[in-house]
Amino acid sequence: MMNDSLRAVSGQIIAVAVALLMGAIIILMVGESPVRVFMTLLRGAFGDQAKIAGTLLQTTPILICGIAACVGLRGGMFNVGIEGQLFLGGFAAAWVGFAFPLPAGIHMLAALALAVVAGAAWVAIPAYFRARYNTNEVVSTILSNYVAVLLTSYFTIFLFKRPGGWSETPPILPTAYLPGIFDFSRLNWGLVIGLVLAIGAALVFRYTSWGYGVTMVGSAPKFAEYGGINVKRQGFVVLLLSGAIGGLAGGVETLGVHHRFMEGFAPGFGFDGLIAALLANGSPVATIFTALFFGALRNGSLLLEVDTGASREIITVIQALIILSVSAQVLVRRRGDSQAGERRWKF
Amino acid sequence: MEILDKLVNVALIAATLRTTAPILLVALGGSFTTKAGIFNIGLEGQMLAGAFFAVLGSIWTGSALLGVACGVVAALAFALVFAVLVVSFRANEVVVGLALNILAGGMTISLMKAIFGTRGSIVGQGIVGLPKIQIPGARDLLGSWVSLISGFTPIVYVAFIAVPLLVLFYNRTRLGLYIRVVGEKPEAAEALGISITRVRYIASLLCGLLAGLAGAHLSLGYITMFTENMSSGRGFMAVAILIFSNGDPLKVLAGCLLFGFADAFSLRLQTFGFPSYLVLTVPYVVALTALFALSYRARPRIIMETLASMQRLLSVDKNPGPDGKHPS
Amino acid sequence: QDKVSVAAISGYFAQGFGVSIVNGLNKAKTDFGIDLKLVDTGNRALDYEEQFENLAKAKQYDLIFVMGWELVDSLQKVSKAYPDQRFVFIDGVLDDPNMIYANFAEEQGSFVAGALAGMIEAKGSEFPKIGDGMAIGFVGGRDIPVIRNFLGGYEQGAKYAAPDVKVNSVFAGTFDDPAKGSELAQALYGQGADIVYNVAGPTGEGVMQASAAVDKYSIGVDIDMCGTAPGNVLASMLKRGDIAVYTLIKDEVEGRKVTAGTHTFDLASGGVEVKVCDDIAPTIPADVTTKLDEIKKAILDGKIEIAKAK
Amino acid sequence: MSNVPGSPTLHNAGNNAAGANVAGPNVAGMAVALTGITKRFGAFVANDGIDLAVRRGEIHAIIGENGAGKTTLMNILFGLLQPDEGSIRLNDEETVVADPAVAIKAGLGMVHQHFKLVPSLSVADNVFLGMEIRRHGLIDHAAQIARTRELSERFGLRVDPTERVGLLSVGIEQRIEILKVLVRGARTIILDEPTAVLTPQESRELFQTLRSFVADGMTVIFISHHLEEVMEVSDTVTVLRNGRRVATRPTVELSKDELVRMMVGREVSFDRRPREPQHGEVVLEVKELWARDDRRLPAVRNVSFKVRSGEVVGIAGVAGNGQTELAEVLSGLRPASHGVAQLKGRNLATLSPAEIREAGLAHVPGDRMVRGVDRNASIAANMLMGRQHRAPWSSSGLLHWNAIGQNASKLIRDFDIRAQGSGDAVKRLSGGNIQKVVLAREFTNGADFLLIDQPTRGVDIGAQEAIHGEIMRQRAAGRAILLISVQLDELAALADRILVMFNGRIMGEVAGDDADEDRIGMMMAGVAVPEFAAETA
Ligand SMILES: Nc1ncnc2c1ncn2[C@@H]1O[C@H](COP(=O)(O)OP(=O)(O)OP(=O)(O)O)[C@@H](O)[C@H]1O
Ligand SMILES: Nc1ncnc2c1ncn2[C@@H]1O[C@H](COP(=O)(O)OP(=O)(O)OP(=O)(O)O)[C@@H](O)[C@H]1O
Ligand SMILES: [Mg+2]
Ligand SMILES: [Mg+2]
Repeated sequence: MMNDSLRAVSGQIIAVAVALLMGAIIILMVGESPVRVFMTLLRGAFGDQAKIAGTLLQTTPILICGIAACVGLRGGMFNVGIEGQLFLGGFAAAWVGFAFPLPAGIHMLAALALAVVAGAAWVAIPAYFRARYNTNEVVSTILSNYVAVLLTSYFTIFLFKRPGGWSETPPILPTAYLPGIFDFSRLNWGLVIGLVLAIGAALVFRYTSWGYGVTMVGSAPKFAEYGGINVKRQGFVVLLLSGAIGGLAGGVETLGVHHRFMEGFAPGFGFDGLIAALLANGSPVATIFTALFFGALRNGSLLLEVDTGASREIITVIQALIILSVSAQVLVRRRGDSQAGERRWKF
Repeated sequence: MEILDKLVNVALIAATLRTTAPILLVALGGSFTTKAGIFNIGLEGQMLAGAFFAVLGSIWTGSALLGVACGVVAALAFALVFAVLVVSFRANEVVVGLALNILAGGMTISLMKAIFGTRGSIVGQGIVGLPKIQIPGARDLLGSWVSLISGFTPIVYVAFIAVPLLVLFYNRTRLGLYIRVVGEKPEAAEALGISITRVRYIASLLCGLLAGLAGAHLSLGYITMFTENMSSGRGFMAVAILIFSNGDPLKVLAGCLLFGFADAFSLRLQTFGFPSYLVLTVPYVVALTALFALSYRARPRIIMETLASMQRLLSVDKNPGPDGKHPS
Repeated sequence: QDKVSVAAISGYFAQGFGVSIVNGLNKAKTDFGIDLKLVDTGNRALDYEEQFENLAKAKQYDLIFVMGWELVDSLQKVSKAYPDQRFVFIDGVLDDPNMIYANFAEEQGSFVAGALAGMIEAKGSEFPKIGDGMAIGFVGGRDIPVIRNFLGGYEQGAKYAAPDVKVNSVFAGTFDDPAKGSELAQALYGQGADIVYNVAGPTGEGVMQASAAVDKYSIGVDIDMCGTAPGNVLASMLKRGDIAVYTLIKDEVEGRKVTAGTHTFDLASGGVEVKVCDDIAPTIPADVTTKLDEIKKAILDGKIEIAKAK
Repeated sequence: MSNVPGSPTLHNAGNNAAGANVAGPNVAGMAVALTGITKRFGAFVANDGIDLAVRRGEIHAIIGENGAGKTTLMNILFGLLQPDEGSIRLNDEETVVADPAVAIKAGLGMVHQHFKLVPSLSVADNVFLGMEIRRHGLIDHAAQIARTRELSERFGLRVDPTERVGLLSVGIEQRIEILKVLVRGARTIILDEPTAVLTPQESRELFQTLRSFVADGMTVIFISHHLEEVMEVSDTVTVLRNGRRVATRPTVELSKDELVRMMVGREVSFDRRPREPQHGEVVLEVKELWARDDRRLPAVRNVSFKVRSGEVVGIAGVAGNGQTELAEVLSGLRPASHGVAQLKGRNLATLSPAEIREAGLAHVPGDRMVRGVDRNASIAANMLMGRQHRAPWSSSGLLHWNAIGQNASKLIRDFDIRAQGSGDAVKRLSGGNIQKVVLAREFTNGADFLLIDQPTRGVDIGAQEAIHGEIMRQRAAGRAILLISVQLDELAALADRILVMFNGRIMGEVAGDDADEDRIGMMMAGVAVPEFAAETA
């Protein structure tokens, strides 16, 4: 056991190293010094207190979206619609935040609650059709992303636009703010929410009867059905939960960082989260680390553009290379294995 | 009535054909991987790479055709990486596909910056676009309907001609048959000495070929320029169509036409004052509705099943049971 | 004074107006040998503040040009935290008194463009390639206030100069999809519009190419687009970001420190202008030219009030 | 280990431990000769230096317990696996069987334990898959259909070449598999447990076919757990145990008992069990039950019967005649379209699968790999299924993994499951041991009604004995048992009464004591046998 996981971890590390090496070659090719680029990245990600907080700030939405993805994956559901749920959750939280004055604390909780509800509601139709008619949820959630983004744009610009200025809603009331953790950073309790969710999810999956059922539904649905688990309902619930967490991610961003909803404010977090979860092989705890890794890369890249001549897209390229080489798992997989074997996720 | 005339006319159909072509091409590409049992969510990236390198090639060689070739080669390179990782290393195809999409986005921008010194778009700069094909005599034959068959860039024709060719390919050629078998029942292929690896590589590369063509069409045919992320979700749309068509060329065509029509139609709706953001959701909502409706329809239907069971009862034994009367 | 150092930050350097700003910055760099840093914000709101801080903390930039309304919030926060850092906000005026504003009157230019298009459309078949649709078109990128401002000016101009001509407007919902721009423009042309004005970045390129494909007219925006479809581009509404940044940097280099306040770039200062394409100009009827000059003058004199979109 | 001098050919190959000890008068050479084949999966040695020689023109049976390494050895021979050590000679030629293509070229054909047909293709397309007939570069479907028809007539393997395989029964699928092998010009045919899914009649037909093959000079290697079959049809038997070859002998020299002893290393009795008639109260009552299959066609038709406590009711029938659907209805996985099934007086139609389990059902599913286990989960997690809400395994929604693990370890001991521990993934176990995991879970959850579907399919004889013993113990403990099996000997050995199903109907009932294979076989084939049919009417 120990040996296996050790091999897996060292496999990951070597894979990352291989990707960084390839990245270095590319950096050389665009005429920059890899050493300088990587040092700047490190400095940008962990250089000082503020930078570390910035990295954690970047990590937060990726982590929460990652947990949303994990929950779905555990129950055999591929929620590619986290992006859309995040947008709707973000908008819903903002709406409660600016339109309904409530006492402090309660206001924030109400806003988060509506974000959760919005996320869950947005995935409800795909989830229903998946559970009832086995409609592929990958497609329906991908497509509903586009609708969600356009819809929130519509709400923002046509219904709730803040007078003057950019396409955004009016600012939310301070009573709905998610409190910050440090005064030198926008880092807020969203990170804690993310960590609690991750550990909570891991515990629930491992130590509760319900979690056992969900895991079985995900890995062997016919067996679960045979064992008396209501597979359809469980699938529906899992997608709904995943969507709810996706919505929460949006709520956290709105209440913790932006304090208003901006049209198109966070493209790609849903996908980042999904990839973080997939690289972590669906494990919520491992997702903490993959999300942190992505967060650090992103935050580091912000300094990169200022301090070196390299463009941030280089980091996108390196990030993609890392994902590719980790996914290849060059070391831990045996090559001669039959191709006929089952795959973990099949469509 | 006048509104309807303004909405539904030959121009709309021509527009539908134009909007359909790129999605159709990339979806037909994806048909190879879908049939071979690979879920290829990386179509978007292959298409984008194809579009970018087609423009590069066109600038460098001064020839639209060589440009297209460059685009195809680039998409093939992406497809090859995809195949190596997914087929040989058995990496998760969703992770690899998404990562290749990210890579294509980052790489085209980085290269654009490195080569042209700017981000954003490449316009002019000596890009040679594909010519429009005017079919001789078509106007005399068809009158105002001529715009339905004449005046498109060559790759549009390629896209539509590819549909029957693919039908033939899957039904009558060996490779097509193997691709289907490998996707449907890999154990069967393996047991017969059909190399799953090889077939999946070939399917991935064929997919790259068409995705590259689709990309090249976007940047040299549909319009003549490259811009960041110009594939604009068409690859994802193709993936959606692939899932509900299961990669069957005719169903792919139907799905793409539906989508292209919704797109073209909704663009026209805007001129009647509907808010753009809502109108723009139309194609996606149409696709979603189709998806849900199709799966709803696939649900067991009482009439069909009763008919079938009665038929079987009649053919198997003489005394029909209560089935006809008690459909569950 | 030692070398002037300038940074510019935006998510739109890739698109029309951004391109013209980059052109101005580069020209300043060649002419004055300044230090220049371009930072692309990308499109994630979460990143902006960090990027501003990274620039401000470097403490090396005399001026930081900022373009894009979505950056306003972060900009205001950071400028409060770094009061010594001078920021130039391009394309708008905020309520922060410590900031430098470079404001453009795109509605004025669009008004003129609308008037031109309207009058030519009203000519009907007297003018080559014009049909009897009595309509002109507009393709916007996303439906956001800045773009609405263009549309507003365009509509008012058309109404002013040619009351019978209808304006059909559509939005692509994205700045990155030229294919969609092309389809939108073709839809407009199909519905009788003969001249389409685009304010849609790369999406708008598709509009220009569509005008060539169906042999109608288009009007470019931000930069001179007459070359993209010769013979089919009527004019370009230039929004001279290049002039704005160049002038400000020039002042700075020549020792006139740019101070807080609003610098307006409008018809009067040449910050916006409508340039009729050279190949078209000779064919424009004299009455149109005359009327156009009158309109420009009326705007300059303040006789024409152009309502701004909110 | 039998130490018999090797055949001359093998001797020449430098190996004198090989076991071809049958010196027939016309030995022209060996169709197949494996030498020192070793295959390891991780630390586990599935094949340990196996030598095997198969004479041309013989039927060579390979027997052995579950997990003895039979399938592995055949997969190596056919190029589906690569041996870690050892060499292969095909038709007296040293061959590296790098992949099945090499094997096929050398005249080998394999009919796999699990059929490898493509459901969406026609019979003809399946037969010619991999060697399509083409004209002008395109597949010539008409020619393929004609050729398939011709072949099927020549070898007496009746099939309709134009049908889609997905719609056909298992017996026909097997014919197609054999046709596939023949059309490739195979001279040596390997069959892995060919009769596991066939009726006695179908099996007999198969054996006739195999006989005609060897009469044609072809060679047959087949794996089976049915010793009667082996005795009846084979010329030579090779016995594997724990990955090693124990013996290779001419069948005529062997008795069934000897075979069993060699296989398991001890005696096994397979006789009818002594039993007292029981007359407990009715636990399960099924009245005029109808149900549909996945294609929504009636699969269970007007079925009525009762099962009392302390009674084993057997259901005989060829696979695919409604038994699976019946079992699914009884376990709540499939709705009945008409009629009622009552478990201890409660109508099953009103209960969810979980509630039916609560009400007292234990279910050993026929499709154990899909329904019975999660292959990737541990043994402990598999044994938890169905009781994850019950003490002592959980309380107030929380699982107690300690208790779960201890229970699993105990069951592993009690049921003699060959595994390293309760944390082992089920997929590492052999087929028979996986079945024991299922049985252990289901037999120990205290249910009054046991629904047992194919308990020993593909299970070796030693394990069969253990499983049969366990079923009889459950009977003695007063459980009501519905035993569905395609193996008549099993039903005869265990059941008090046997119901025969055909095409969804119960064709008749026989008392277990006077089960007559031929009669039951006829009913299984749909021939009404008046005197029996009368009983249920
Ligand atoms: N065993 C195999 N495994 C995988 N792919 C195969 C196998 N045999 C053939 N193919 C593929 O099927 C296609 C046809 O192969 P074949 O070797 O029959 O070529 P061919 O006879 O030249 O065919 P054609 O007549 O179409 O040119 C090729 O693309 C080949 O890669
Ligand atoms: N791919 C594999 N990885 C690990 N272990 C394996 C693999 N394939 C087979 N084994 C193990 O090798 C042993 C032999 O398996 P094999 O399938 O050859 O047995 P068998 O004799 O055919 O048994 P049965 O009668 O149950 O089919 C078993 O213990 C099995 O668990
Ligand atoms: Mg076996
Ligand atoms: Mg077996």
